[in-house]
Amino acid sequence: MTLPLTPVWFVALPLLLAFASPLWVRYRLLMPLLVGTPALLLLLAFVLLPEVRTGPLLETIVIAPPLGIHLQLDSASWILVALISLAGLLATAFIWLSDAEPYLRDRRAFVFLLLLIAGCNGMVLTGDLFNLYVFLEIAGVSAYALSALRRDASALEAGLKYLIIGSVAAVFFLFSVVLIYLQTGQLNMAAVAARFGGIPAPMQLLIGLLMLVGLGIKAELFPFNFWVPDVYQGSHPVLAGLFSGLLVKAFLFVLFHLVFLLLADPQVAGLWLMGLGATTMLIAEVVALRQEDMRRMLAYSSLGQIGLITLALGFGMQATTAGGLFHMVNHTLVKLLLFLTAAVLLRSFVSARLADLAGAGRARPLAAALFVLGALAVMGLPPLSGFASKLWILKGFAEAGVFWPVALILLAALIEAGYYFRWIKVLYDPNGDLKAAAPVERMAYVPMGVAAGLIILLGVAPFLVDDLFIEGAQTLLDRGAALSAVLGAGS
Amino acid sequence: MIGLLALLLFAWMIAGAWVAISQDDLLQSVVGLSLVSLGAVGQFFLLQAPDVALTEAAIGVAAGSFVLLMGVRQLGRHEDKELK
Amino acid sequence: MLAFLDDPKILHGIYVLGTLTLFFIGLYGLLAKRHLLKVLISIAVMELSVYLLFVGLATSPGETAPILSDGLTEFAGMADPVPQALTLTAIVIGLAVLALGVSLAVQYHRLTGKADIARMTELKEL
Amino acid sequence: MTAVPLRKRVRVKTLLLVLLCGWLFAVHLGLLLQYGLDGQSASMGDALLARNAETASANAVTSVVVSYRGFDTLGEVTVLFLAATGIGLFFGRRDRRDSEVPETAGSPPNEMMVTGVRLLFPVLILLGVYVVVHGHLSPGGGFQGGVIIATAFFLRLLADPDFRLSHTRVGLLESLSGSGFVIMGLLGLSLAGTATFLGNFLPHPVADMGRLLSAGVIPIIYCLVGVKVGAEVAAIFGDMLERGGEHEAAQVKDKPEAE
Repeated sequence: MTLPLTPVWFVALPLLLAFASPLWVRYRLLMPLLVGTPALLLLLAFVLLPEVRTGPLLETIVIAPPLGIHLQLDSASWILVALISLAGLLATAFIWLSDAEPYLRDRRAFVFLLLLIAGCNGMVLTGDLFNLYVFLEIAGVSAYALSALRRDASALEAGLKYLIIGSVAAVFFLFSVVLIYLQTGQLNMAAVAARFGGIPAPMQLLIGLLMLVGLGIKAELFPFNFWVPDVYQGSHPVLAGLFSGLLVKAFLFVLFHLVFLLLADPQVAGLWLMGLGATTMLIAEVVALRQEDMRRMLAYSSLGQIGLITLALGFGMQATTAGGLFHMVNHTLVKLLLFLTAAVLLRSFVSARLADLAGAGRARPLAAALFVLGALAVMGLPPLSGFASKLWILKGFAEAGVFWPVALILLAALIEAGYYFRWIKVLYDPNGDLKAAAPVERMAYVPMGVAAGLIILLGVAPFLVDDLFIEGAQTLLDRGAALSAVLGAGS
Repeated sequence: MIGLLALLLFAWMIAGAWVAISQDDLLQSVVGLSLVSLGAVGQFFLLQAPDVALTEAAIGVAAGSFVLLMGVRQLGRHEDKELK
Repeated sequence: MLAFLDDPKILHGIYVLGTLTLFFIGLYGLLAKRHLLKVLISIAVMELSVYLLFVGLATSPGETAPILSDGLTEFAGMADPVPQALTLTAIVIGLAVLALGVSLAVQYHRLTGKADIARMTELKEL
Repeated sequence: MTAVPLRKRVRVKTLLLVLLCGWLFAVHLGLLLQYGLDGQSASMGDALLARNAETASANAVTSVVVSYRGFDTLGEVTVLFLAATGIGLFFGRRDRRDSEVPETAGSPPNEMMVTGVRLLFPVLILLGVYVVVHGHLSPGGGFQGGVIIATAFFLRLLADPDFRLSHTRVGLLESLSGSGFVIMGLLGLSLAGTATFLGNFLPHPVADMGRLLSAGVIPIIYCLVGVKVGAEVAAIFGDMLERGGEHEAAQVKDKPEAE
């Protein structure tokens, strides 16, 4: 009897610990386990890394792939799994160390947070369409419950809006899965991909559109993202950081994974997605200019970055895809850092409005400094990580001879600089004299410091990780290899 | 025979769905939804899916209606009153 | 009586027509109605129609239920079990989300006295 | 909605929505009628059906739900667990003492009903257990049986003033059965014979097909699912009912953070 280390642990461990949560309450293990689980998963990811780099790790569940469900840990999904575990670790560590609000530290929050991580891991790993739907609902339901966790009117409103829009998205996604099964008789993604070309073209278009509506709502792309700022503003900033840093990244990855896998020629779909990404980016950045609430401003900025990632991934060349994946990681770290700063400021000064934060930089110098660092990283100034990944994306576009995205990305960065400097100016306003209303635990700065350290490290030495991202991009784009890995060489 | 029954059940379900959507009295619209679910139970039996039919009967009709009735009890029966 | 309706193509046509009608009644309700419970009910109708479309189109007339019972000895000529299993899963998930939605709506109504999504304006552009 | 301009605006909006939905309906209908009517020739479902005898479960849907796609079922149970946890939070009283009298209707239920429900209770429980245990032989299984059991408890709760539902115990059952499901899966992963998550590691000879004790772990897992679904649905019903009768919107407003 052995317990092999396989990808299924990324889902099974959080599930087991969440189900057994009454036990942890009794033995006072809730907080250590909340932080320990993502830490363990991160460790597991690094243990599996050497194996993953030699070839994709396929795990069969009950019956071999074309018939059953399988989990697939390859270089691309490894990046996402490690990122999800890391983001989960930082956020939960902040909840523990900062002595956060009681509603974030009880059994319910423990269950929701762990299952959010489990759901995101499952979505990224699974190789089966209906299984994807199930994990999408797990991640979704935990997110709805999390955003309403505070139980006051604004949190409940955020939760309700999220729930309604999320269930609509799930219905559309389920509809597309149903149509795929009726047309191909398969649910395994690789098996579907092998037959997808045989579906009549108008039907392909219908399936694609339904899937785009479903996943586009979840991944916060342009026409479907009107609800995002409300949810981010109504939730606790740490949770907003998790949504922006982990949930959306998982959905974006799933969307592009499906596009690259199902479509033999993703050119047209890619062009559409690039258009959506560019629109998302520009509109969000412009709207972010006039936001007066820090959480709302960060939400729009997050949408802008998501648009940028979509733009880069949609192009479908190796360089931009690798850059997009790299930017996903950077953006998660940066947004987590910024939202954690917002949590500290909100706690200290009760409000997160621009007008109420004048001079906050002197009352909370460390938090303000970290905010500045994060803001500079979002704008993409050297030597921070945002610079490295944006440069990578821009170089990718330039080498391919396509210049309109380059211009748009630079324009967006300019607008970003505009609104972030507005906030920085207010934070260091010499006329403001703010007194902190509540103390902040020193230890709360540890996870923020770790995120800041990683941002600087990745900015100074991107060569440490660039192999990983290039391999990830290759795996994501190489449809033939993905198909033959699952279905065998014959197909 | 199956075709005819399916058609009749669909007529029943569409009528139920219309009641569920258009009635101002929320109690009646919950009843409408349970009519739709009941119709679906019949459809699933026709379609040789007894497992699904049982599930839909237990979960869709019984549990679903109960959950919504509890909602109606708290939110009040009349849709218009809330929307003023 | 009316035997032509049992032809596989026509039967499937009936299912397509019926379920799509239900789906778009649900979609209309979702877009047109503003009461929270009405919205949740509309989503439930849409979900139900998708399940019915799935099972309806995956089953051909003449197949038997995928269960070995008296008289049957092997798994042949039976309806496809996968759509049924998936529908079962999806129904339970649908109930879970519906119940969570109703409880959120009730709590929201208790705190604010509102039940209209068009008037949910605690969070807005400042 | 008596003012004329408002009514007119509503009309136009409705008309536009109807047109939009009708157009989408026509598009979908056309596409599906043109391409969607023939069932696919060879689906994974047929392949699974052909291999179904391996699981020694007489009900092919059960073997798909519990074994072949058991991972989906685990996820589904998780969603229900999440919803039950969330409802416990938003109706907010599962952490208080167990011995509280459930607040139901104002007048006490009459004697006939109490007796009737007391008689009905064991019958319903028995029916639920039967449906759960025979999940691999006949239609039904963990979900359906679990809901029947939950309904039995719920009726008792509604009608019988002496009846209590211990939330701690329900919570314990919930977490025990949930962990049990995952542990069964991990056992399947760790034993050499199956070596896959949720693998059927108990002997399941095909000759036993149709007997109550057959199909290896399938009935065990379905029983765990039954207990879990029963506990969760009972918890949802209980939570929704207990504060249902009180009109205390004002009271809640006064204490925003109850924790």
